[in-house]
Amino acid sequence: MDKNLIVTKINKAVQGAVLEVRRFGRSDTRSIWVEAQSIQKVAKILRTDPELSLDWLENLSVVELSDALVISYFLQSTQGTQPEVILRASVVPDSPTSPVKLPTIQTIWPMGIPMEREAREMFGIQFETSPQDDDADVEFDFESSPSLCLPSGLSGFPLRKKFNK
Amino acid sequence: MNLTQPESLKTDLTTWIIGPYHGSLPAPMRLSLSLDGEMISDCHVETGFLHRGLEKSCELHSWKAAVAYSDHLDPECAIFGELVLCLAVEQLSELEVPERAQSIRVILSELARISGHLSFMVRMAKAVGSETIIHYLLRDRERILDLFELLTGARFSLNFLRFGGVSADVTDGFIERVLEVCELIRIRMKEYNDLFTFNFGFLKRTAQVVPISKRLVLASGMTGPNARASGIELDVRKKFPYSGYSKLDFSVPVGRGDSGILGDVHDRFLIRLREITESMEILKQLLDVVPSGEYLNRKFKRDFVVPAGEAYARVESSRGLLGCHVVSDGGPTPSRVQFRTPTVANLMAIPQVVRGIRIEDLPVVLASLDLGIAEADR
Amino acid sequence: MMTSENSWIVAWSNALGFPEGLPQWLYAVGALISVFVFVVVPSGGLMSYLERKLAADLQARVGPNRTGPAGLLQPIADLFKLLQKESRVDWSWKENLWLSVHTMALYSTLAVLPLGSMAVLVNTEMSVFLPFWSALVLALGTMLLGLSQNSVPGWFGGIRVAAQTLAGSFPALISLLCTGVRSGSFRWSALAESQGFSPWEWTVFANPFQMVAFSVFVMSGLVLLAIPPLDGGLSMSDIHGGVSSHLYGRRLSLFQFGRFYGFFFWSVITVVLFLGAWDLPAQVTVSLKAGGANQVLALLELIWLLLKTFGLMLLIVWVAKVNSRSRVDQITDFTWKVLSPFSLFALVGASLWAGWRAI
Amino acid sequence: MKESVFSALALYVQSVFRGAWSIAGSCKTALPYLIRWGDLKKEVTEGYPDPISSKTADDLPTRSRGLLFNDIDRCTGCRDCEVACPSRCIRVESEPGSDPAKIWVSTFDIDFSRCIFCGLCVEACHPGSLVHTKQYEGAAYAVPDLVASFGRGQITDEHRNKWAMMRKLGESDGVAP
Repeated sequence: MDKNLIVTKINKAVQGAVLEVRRFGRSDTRSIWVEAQSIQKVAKILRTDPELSLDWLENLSVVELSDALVISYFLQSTQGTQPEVILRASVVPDSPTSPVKLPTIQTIWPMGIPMEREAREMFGIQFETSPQDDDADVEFDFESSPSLCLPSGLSGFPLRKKFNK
Repeated sequence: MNLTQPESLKTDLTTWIIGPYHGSLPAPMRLSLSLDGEMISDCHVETGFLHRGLEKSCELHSWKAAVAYSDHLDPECAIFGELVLCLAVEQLSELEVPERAQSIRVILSELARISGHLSFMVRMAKAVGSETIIHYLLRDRERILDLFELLTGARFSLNFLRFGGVSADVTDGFIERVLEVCELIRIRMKEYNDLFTFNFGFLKRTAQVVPISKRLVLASGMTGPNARASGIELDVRKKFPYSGYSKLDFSVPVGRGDSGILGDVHDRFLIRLREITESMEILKQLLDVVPSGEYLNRKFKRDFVVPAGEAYARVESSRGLLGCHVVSDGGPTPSRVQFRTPTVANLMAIPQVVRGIRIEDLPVVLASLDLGIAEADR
Repeated sequence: MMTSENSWIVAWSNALGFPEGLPQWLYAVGALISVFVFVVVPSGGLMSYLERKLAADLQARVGPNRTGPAGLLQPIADLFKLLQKESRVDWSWKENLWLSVHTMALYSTLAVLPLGSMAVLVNTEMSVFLPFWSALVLALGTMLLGLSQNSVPGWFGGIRVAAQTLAGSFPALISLLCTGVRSGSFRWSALAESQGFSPWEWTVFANPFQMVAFSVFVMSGLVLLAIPPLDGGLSMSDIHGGVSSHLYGRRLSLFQFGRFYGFFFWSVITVVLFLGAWDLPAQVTVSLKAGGANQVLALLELIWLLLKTFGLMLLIVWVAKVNSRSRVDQITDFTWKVLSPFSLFALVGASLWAGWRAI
Repeated sequence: MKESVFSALALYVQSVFRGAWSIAGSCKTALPYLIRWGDLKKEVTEGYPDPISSKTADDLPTRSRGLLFNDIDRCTGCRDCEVACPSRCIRVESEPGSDPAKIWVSTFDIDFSRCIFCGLCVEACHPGSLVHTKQYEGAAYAVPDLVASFGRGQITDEHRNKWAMMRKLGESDGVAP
């Protein structure tokens, strides 16, 4: 029953957002491929919907596969209503070393802030906050951009394949 | 103009930047505190001093070198980095780990957990200022490091696991020595209790100091003993059992707030003390009957190639949930190795936790969060 | 102030061939220097060695064993190591000024140090309160030394030491009075005579209130002078030793020796007040005095006094090494809410006991 | 009901004495160490480099990974170790020696300032010439001294013509060099 519960819920809210649902690697957790620019809307549904309530972002990992950047959000629900789900999106940068834009999920899952900062430094993914973000009931004012990890003078994004100092 | 009263008492906030290397910091990071007298009103955490480009170097070297690199993720208990990488690769290449290797891995991770918690207690003792217990703790941790050297040849960065098992079998005297060390630590626990938990001075410095609420733990993504001290039942060994943990019966200690407030420094300390006893229980159960058989899956030969695909594995390290996302394109080198480390969440929560406490409590709070900066900066 | 016929300094200066009848102040200066050089400095070296060995024994390790047999020359090695460190270029005169004020205040108590029945320089009714005054000026010197370093650790260290001293002074004074209640006067000699050689005659075990007064006096002394178990003001973990964080080389050794001297003279006073000062068994003093061997008597009394002082100091060091430090606000709370009431209780009890005993 | 004064007083006095008792308790636990009572309480520091130090090189466990040693005669210059090393601290240069079948390993440097003692090179070494010794005293005064070289040295011209002359000799009387 819950196999397509998530998909129907997302499609009802954001038309055509879900591209496909596939097994993640060889494990039995499901990964939902979503259209890159609608990540924030989908995330809001996954978080706020009482049946889903996937409110715990375990990990945000970015992988560069043959010129496309795949960002995957490993989600769990603390209430245990849903098994683990992985929300994935892929973005193609126009050149192997140029930055990429993605909507941020800071207000939805605050624990994603340092992971987003890591992705921005290492992969050059600019997470920009959309205007209607400020009304979110953020309980803790976590610093939106804690300090960088890399020396200031370094240009380019180290974890890209084509990165050469 | 009244001579005795100054015109205007200048009482704005003073800023004090505690540099990367300072007595009160357990690890190299920079805190710029704005102080209102003795109270800290705001804190900005700056890290990145231990960034070594671990994940990039994993991509540049072979799969076996990636295991050697994952040792240096958390130098104190290196086995967890290796274990999470090996579990991910085994899930990716569907390599079945023999029974004996699984129990050797669990023995090593429980020993690493005890040694991790002992060094946590050393940092707590240093922050609180009681010198004698530091030497007792380090002497007992030395026994465990001797065990690591006996089995794997190295004390900290073991490089002992391989995809599909462990790289060498258990030497003859190892099992007895581990039981001996467990017995020794059980005797020493009485000393730790006398000098720590029942000591009024230690209680005064840690009881009801800086409680972390359950909501902050959930919001910042804290895991491991810090989260369990605030009452959140999350232990990867129970929720997502791996490498034979489902067969072991052990209980996960959760904070009971027995010093007044739930989730304060004393709770975070007691949790680790109880986890040491739990780990010893696990070790005893495992050491009674170490399953015989292969210690390494024979498929892992010299020219083992990791098939294309990706996998995610998670492990309960001594600091929290340690995850590893491995992507391979079938080539000789990994295409991406990404670690989800527990200290990142602790670092993010520091400004919330530290707001409004005295600077004398700062070392105690930072030590109680058990920050492993090496795994946060990678 | 100093009766010349039985004072030891006159005897010594005559023995050393100085002309007779020198002016009084010259004898006083001679006494001060000789006490400092022959008593305080060697006991400082010995105490620092004993403390390090005791800490090593407590902590299952070996302790200094490289310098001399069993590391006995370690204090000298430390002194030379610190002395040969070149001082900072941009020393500020303010810092030097307050360091000298701090040292002068401290060593002014040398005049009052009770080291034996004949070795007491100032033996007036007020002699017990004089070291008390210098402890307050010492705190002023330390605070201004910290403030003059215009560094955050120095600033906080200075303020904390001042707060701590203010808190520690009240119970120390009150428990000081309890001894006077028992021995009838505040002269060192009277205090010594009122106690005997065997522990039952010491003021500590005279009655339970004196025992409370003793423990309050010791603890408030530790608070007053910021000595290890209660040194919140100079805590190493968060402000790097507070005032001493920006001192090194000669200044650090001067500061540390000042710290030790404070600890030393407070323990000497505690021993004289509570633990049966330099009282040897009665027949020994009588026979020696009769035989005219004043020097031997003075020496024996001094050794017995120093033995008890080192015992007390090692006890305090033992507690300091094993237990954890507490914050400054906890120390001041402890002083106001526990030490002060207990000292008042001890004073009332002791005076009632003395009054009931008198009728 | 306001808590009566006496119970508050009793609580206060009781907490003071409990505190004192716990401090004394902690001091009591450290006492046996002072008098070295029983072998659990002996000091554990081992003298170093005193001759009586207990941990000399040979009583380390058999598998302990100390400084590396390469037996150059058995080394075939196959450079497997150089490939396997994660921190790229092994440098091998080899060329055919006097007997073309046997390789002359001219330089074999291990840079111990970068080596992480992971043991992958020893595993990758087929002939087993590269082994971990039990030596752990690898300190040096300058970083370049940290490079341990086991090579046989560059082949010089007089080596070459000596071998060529020997080879000619060998063919003339049918005896292999």
